[in-house]
Amino acid sequence: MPERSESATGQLKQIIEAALLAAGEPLNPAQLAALFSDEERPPADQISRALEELREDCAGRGVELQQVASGFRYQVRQGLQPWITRLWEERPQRYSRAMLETLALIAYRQPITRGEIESVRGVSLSSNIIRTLQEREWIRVVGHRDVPGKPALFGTTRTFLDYFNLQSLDELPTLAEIKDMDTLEPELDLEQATPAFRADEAEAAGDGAEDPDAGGPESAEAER
Amino acid sequence: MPERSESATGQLKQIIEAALLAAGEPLNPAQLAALFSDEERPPADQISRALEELREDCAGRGVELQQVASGFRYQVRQGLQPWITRLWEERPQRYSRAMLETLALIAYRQPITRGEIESVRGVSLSSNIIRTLQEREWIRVVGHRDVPGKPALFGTTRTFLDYFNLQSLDELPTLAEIKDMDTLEPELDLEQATPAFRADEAEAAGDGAEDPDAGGPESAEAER
Amino acid sequence: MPFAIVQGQPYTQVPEDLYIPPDALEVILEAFEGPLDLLLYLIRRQNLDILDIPMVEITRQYVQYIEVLQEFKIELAAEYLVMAAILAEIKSRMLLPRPGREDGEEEDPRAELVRRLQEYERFKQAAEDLDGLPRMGRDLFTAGAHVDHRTVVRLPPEVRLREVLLALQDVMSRAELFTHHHIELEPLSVRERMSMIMDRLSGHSYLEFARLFTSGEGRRGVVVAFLALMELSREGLVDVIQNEPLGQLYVKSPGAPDDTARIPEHA
Repeated sequence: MPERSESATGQLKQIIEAALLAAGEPLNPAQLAALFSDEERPPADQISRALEELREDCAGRGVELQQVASGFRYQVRQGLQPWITRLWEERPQRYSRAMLETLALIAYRQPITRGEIESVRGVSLSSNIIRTLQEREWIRVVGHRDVPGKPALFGTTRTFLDYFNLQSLDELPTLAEIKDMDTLEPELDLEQATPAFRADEAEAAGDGAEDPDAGGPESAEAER
Repeated sequence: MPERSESATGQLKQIIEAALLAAGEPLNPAQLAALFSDEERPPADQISRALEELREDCAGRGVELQQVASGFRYQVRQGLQPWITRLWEERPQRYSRAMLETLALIAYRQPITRGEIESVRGVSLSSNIIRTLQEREWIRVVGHRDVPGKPALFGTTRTFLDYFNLQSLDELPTLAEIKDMDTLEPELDLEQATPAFRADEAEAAGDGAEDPDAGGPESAEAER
Repeated sequence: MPFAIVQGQPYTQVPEDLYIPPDALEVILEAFEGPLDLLLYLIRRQNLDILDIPMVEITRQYVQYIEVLQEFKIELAAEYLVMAAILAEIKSRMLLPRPGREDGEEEDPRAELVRRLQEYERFKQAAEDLDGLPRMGRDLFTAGAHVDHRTVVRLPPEVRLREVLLALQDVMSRAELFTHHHIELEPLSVRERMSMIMDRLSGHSYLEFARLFTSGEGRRGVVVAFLALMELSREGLVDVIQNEPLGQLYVKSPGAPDDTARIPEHA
């Protein structure tokens, strides 16, 4: 590669790295391109390449370049949480099961009304939960169902995906399958019936094991 | 240096780098030491050495490790300011009616004096408007009328044509066409009133909350 | 001393199969996200198959649980009582001989309940999976760097041509300028050229008439330039001067000193 082009790429990388660290929120390639004046704006593939190189440059460092729904961001390398959480006195927030189940229903079943959430969960839904989720900008009203009362239909936001480190809803854990009563072998054991499901859980639990605050569900299970 | 000590330093550097980038404020060596439990806490000179190495690692990168009064912080490299400040560019809502009318009169009636603009509009013209249009390089003084006071004559510029994507003023509609333009207006209103359009817009607005570039033209539209 | 009387039976201890410490009843109730959750718990705890629920046993346990809670005057959501009724109904249908359908298929009375339980269970699992995902503030921390002299750059607003034209339409109709026919007839390029000529003239006291025309522009350009000069002259913005018959024509600003007479020959 000729010297000059390399140094141009070098500056491009510097600008992108600085912008991502200065912005305080994920930036997408279009936002990165907008940092340059019309004359000096690099083509999209150069920006992608710079991002890829920056990602590789993070090897062995304390941060990593992560792509989430609304763009790219630098974040602390996973695994360093035990030290980094000591920066703050506050313990990370835990979410109630009601909130998580509601969020899960909205994420997997969107667009969905409050009534539909209640019917799956079998209990009425407190307005607090919907309000809290809206205030966090994790969910939003995406329309109204055309039935009497015109109930609001909820969907998740990009902020929700960003918060959970996801690029798209496709990356959510797979929803367990519904088994048909008729097709079930009578002797089929419960644990065998849901092997994929169990494996997922084991993985999730593995991540959580390092974190004293993770594993809400497990400990809740133990309490009972 | 023995292998183990090197990798220990590697992790120490990772933790310190992550902490400095996550903290959002400068951290001093004592605060960095407090990230470690008593058993694993590195001696002060190891922390200093890690900081020094991290400072050197910044060569050629978009950020630098800087020592300030209250500790160490990563900051955006000075020379990158021109690009980084574009992250916080703001667009004010829109120009006033007076501004647009003045611009239109200068475009269609150039060369024209301020007095002539005032006499057509029936109100006096603030100097601000002329200055803003001049600063934007859309209008310029092309001469002076030979009457007492020698008032400046204004005309439009090439920048004006470029901004509106015009080769020449001839591409602007004639006054007769403009007179008939109100027949186009209902269409415009119709478009805004269409529910489907609204829903899309609402979605866009939802996304737009995260995107500083979105919503500029739409909000201008909505004000009308 | 019994702590509860259920169906006339004194209870000195909580039924063993519930595993509930007596002082924690209310807390435990809160641990359940509703009757489906409680049912799932009863089924799972006994390692029963969700697809083949022993209705008699499950209904007995569920009702027992509800009764204990009620004996303690613990406020129960109506959903719990509705579920008890549903269970009782399914149980009775299971006990009765089912009328065979024409195709020989029999709908299991438990089918709907099983479907609801499974549906709830998958989202209960999804909620746990969601909770297990790395998330901001717990597992993830964004990295940020300090920016010196962080300033907000104010950009001029975007303007669309349509806005300008609508503004013109407004001001024109206010001024009733549409009634002036000469405005409509005047091509805009003439106004544009008028500005250009004025601009060229500024800084000069005069220009040769011919130099304001560029042959490269073609016939149309010449016409535009000529019309622009005529309009400028009519509006008194320029003077067109000829020092001698058939001599050179000059264009000058009206205010400029009339020094054309001194240098026409070698211009």
